[in-house]
Amino acid sequence: MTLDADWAERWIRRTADAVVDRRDELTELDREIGDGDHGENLVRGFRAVVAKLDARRAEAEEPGASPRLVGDVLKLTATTLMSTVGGASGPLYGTAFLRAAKVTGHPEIDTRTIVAMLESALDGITARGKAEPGEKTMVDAWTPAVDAAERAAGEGDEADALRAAAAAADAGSTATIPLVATKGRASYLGERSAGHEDPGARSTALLLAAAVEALGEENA
Amino acid sequence: MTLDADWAERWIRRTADAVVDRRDELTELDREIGDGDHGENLVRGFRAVVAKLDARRAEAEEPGASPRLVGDVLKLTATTLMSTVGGASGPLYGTAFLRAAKVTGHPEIDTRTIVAMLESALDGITARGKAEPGEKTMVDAWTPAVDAAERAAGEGDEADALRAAAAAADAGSTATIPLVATKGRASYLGERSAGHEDPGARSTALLLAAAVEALGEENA
Amino acid sequence: MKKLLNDPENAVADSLAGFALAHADLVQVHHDPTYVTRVGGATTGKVGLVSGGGSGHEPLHCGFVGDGMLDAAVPGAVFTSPTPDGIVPALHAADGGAGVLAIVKNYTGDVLNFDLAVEIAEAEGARISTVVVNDDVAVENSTHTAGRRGVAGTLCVEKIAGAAAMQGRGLEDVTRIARRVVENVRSMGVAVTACTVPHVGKPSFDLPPDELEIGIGIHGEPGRRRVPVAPADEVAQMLLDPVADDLELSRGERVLLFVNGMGGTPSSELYVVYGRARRLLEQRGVTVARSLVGSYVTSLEMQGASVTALRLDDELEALWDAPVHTAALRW
Amino acid sequence: MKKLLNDPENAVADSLAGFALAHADLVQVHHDPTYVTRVGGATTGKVGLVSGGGSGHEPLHCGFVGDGMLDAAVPGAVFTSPTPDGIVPALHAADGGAGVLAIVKNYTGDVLNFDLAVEIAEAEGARISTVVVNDDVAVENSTHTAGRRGVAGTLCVEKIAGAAAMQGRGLEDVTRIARRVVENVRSMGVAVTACTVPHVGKPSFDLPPDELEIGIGIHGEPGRRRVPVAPADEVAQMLLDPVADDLELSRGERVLLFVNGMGGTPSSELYVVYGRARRLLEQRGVTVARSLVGSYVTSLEMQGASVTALRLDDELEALWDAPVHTAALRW
Ligand SMILES: Nc1ncnc2c1ncn2[C@@H]1O[C@H](COP(=O)(O)OP(=O)(O)O)[C@@H](O)[C@H]1O
Ligand SMILES: Nc1ncnc2c1ncn2[C@@H]1O[C@H](COP(=O)(O)OP(=O)(O)O)[C@@H](O)[C@H]1O
Ligand SMILES: [Mg+2]
Ligand SMILES: [Mg+2]
Ligand SMILES: [Mg+2]
Ligand SMILES: [Mg+2]
Repeated sequence: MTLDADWAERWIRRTADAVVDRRDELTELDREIGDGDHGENLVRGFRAVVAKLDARRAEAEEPGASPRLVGDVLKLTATTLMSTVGGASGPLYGTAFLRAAKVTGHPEIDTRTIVAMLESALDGITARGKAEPGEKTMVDAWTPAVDAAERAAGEGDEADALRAAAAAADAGSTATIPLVATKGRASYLGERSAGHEDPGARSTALLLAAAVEALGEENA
Repeated sequence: MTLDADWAERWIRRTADAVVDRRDELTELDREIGDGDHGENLVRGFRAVVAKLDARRAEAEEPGASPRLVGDVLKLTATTLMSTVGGASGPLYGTAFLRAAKVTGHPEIDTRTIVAMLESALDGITARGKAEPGEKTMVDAWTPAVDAAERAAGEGDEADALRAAAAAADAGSTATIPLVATKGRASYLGERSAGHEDPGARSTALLLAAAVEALGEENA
Repeated sequence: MKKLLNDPENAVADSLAGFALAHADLVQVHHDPTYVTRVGGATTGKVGLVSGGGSGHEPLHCGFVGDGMLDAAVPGAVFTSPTPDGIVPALHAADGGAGVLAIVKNYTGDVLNFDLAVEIAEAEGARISTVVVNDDVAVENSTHTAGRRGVAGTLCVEKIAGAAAMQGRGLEDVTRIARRVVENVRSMGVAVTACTVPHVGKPSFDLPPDELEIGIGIHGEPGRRRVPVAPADEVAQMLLDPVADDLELSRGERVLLFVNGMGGTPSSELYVVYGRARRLLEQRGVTVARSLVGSYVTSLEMQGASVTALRLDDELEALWDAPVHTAALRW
Repeated sequence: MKKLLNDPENAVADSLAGFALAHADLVQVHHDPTYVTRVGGATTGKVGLVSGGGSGHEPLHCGFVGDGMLDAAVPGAVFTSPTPDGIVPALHAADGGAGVLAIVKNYTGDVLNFDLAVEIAEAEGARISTVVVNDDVAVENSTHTAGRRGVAGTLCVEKIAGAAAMQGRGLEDVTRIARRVVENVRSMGVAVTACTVPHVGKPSFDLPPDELEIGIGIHGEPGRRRVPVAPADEVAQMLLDPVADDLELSRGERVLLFVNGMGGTPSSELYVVYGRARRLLEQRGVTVARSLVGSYVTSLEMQGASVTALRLDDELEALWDAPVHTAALRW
């Protein structure tokens, strides 16, 4: 198995499918402690990314197209999310993918790079959003994901790292339920934010699960 | 029995009680084919009349007060209704009482005067409102009331005339139910106004019933 | 019933008290009887303008008292026409010696109470002419009705007649212009939800969640027909077509297009209706030369809108453009 | 959900299309990406003012584009902050060579998207300063929250900074004045009913018929606590007291009192709240020197209101009084 631009593209397309499938769930989570647009925001954003990927694929089939890099796919995703998602999650996911793109500018990437990619994504999110773990944000899914990927990379390959990250993000998202939010819109609710899962943490879990699913396919 | 200023005052006070008691019914009738304020309008108006009658009674107990006339009571009622009821019914009832006052400027009034009083009231209403019988307005209660009073006066006394008028107004009001309104707010509903009793016709029936009840008492 | 009110019986008085404080530079509120006058009173030599009617249509009429519009307004109880005891002093207060124009919406109650008041004020020496506004095409103007109602078009009459009076024109001329506005303005409204009169406490009519009421007035009264919920473009057409047809607007003419909110509709929705109504007029070859979009002639918190068109000519257009400075309309 | 809209997905675009037609003398609406500019573009030598945020708060911000207020506004999807691709061209369009002030409401989404956009526009050569408005005292400004939200006080910042820019003041000075408004303005809101985001189709929160939600924001988000339905005088006090306390208003000071409707509340109710809030200020010995009552910073069709107080001094008062000519605010 190689983690190449095709994988990256499958990852993004699967994420788009996932947010469409789970739009209502994300919206409902955000309705409970935010403003109910998270599902809508991500659907709008990832649909736009898919449209761009389609367009780029059409071009790439022309003779003489330059070889495609994981970083190219992630950079396209980043800029498209930034300009179409809006809300808090747009700049956060946008910055995450932008930073991730910077460390994945190769045709194929290894286990070490995958871990660096996840670390960079998290760094981008915290650089922009200034949230720390425990504030009931997507950081609470990304942080355990990065930790788990680092640990798994010591003993396994890229796939193991991604699988560990996805599982940890899922658990991390669930673990936001009892937290009281101190960042983002949910913080306005104070204690009333406890008892609800953070929508951005849940969408992070979907995103990383899609990265794993994308491993299993050879063509999108 | 004499129809004097005390009777007139009892009549008006009983009308006030009646519109308070039946406020919700009048309001509901008006809600169905008008704007739902007829009960409120009349309660506001007749309460104001009663307050003025109370004030005048206090004055009248002073020595040297001039003898009270039926017409005085009706004129006070007229001007007070005009300045407090509002809506269509205010000027209509106001004008009715003003015209009625003009023909009742005596301490005691006879059968002939009672009939003239009712005729004048109806004339006032039609002069102002330009409605004809059958247009689903208070005219449809007043017109049969005047006719019945005229007939009864041929064979009986004031009390007979009033009783006949009240009974005819009640029947006339009920008979507005199938009519399609062509005057007042209800006319905006067109055919949809059929099947509902006209609120002003009903309040006319209450008013004339109160005139009859007032016969039975010696003191208010 | 949930409203930001104290005792529902005092809703009008409480609201006027706040209105008086907020706009002390423009208006003075008189109590017992209730009427509102321009600060400074009548302008000597200027025709005075007075309007009035039931409350619940704010900012109509009190919000239009000021320079270039009304000199006095008489608010009645909610949806109930005011009584002559308030109208008479308002007519006198507006009288600067050049006569007074009374602008009355065509409802039996308003017409009768103003008639009475005018009779009294004239007996007391005032010179008054009356214009009855009847722009609502939802009601047929026939012997089968009390005639078309006065709705949002009233704003146009008050604004344009007010500007004519400011120019120093005489009572006959101001009256003529007001009549010309009445002849050339038509409206039609839709309710999305009903409204609740404070002292009644329940909605004026019952409107199922999947229906709209077409042809409503501004007194929480039901309209002429119900239609299934439809896109704004279709609703705008149900309102604009009868207006344009009744006015017999023809290619090359120009209009003021006024989309009015009923009180509870956000302006974002009014602009959707406006956009469609305008395109429909343009399809008829009619130019929209002036526009007004906002909640000016309302029915408490009712959600809904009305579409008003006023046929313009140079005179009416210039009078519409003339400066106005009131609590609710200013340019 | 009953609204005067077409496809809910196109609610913002449809509304802007109507807005552009109705106010073609004042604004120009750009599409893909969406932003609104003053007709005629940037004024050479004048500091440009840009604001923006989610739609659904109309007339904020697009209704405030014009002379004496904003040079450009960027509307996002309903209740969703706009994206940098719209903000960047708006920043450039407002740039008359004297720099641009970005006025941002304190929501994570708005702040992050404006941050990104400012980074990009600066990299492209623009000189930009940013002021973040955070007037909502319902949210504690502590490490336990994302900080106080920006609500109705935003209008005050846009109006006053806009007037300062019109006077030809430099970017530093305009920014300083905007900051001074932010430091001296506080707001608090109440919801009587919730609102429904068009593409969501159901109310943003569930509010029982006998309860009010105190401390709501303007995004259909629930507030901090629920109270039983209470008379307007009590509600006004629940809003005014925290505002006045937080501002530490003291005897002899003077304020602008701004009672804002949330979109579905009739102005008659707003005046009731205004009257009470004003009396409460006067009881504190505070003078209400300026007033504004109306629905300017809304949450779609939500019924409710907010109370805003701005501490005034001669400079701010004069800037507030300076002429303004926009679709929604004009004097
Ligand atoms: N400062 C922050 N740092 C990290 N994540 C944040 C921050 N603020 C908000 N978020 C995330 O953004 C999510 C909400 O995104 P979204 O609903 O799209 O935007 P908005 O809150 O502007 O409506 C939250 O659930 C949370 O995970
Ligand atoms: N032109 C008219 N002539 C006679 N009665 C009328 C006329 N118009 C209305 N009415 C009466 O007035 C009644 C309504 O009174 P009310 O509800 O108090 O006033 P409004 O219609 O102004 O709300 C109607 O039921 C009808 O009987
Ligand atoms: Mg959200
Ligand atoms: Mg009535
Ligand atoms: Mg009435
Ligand atoms: Mg949002």
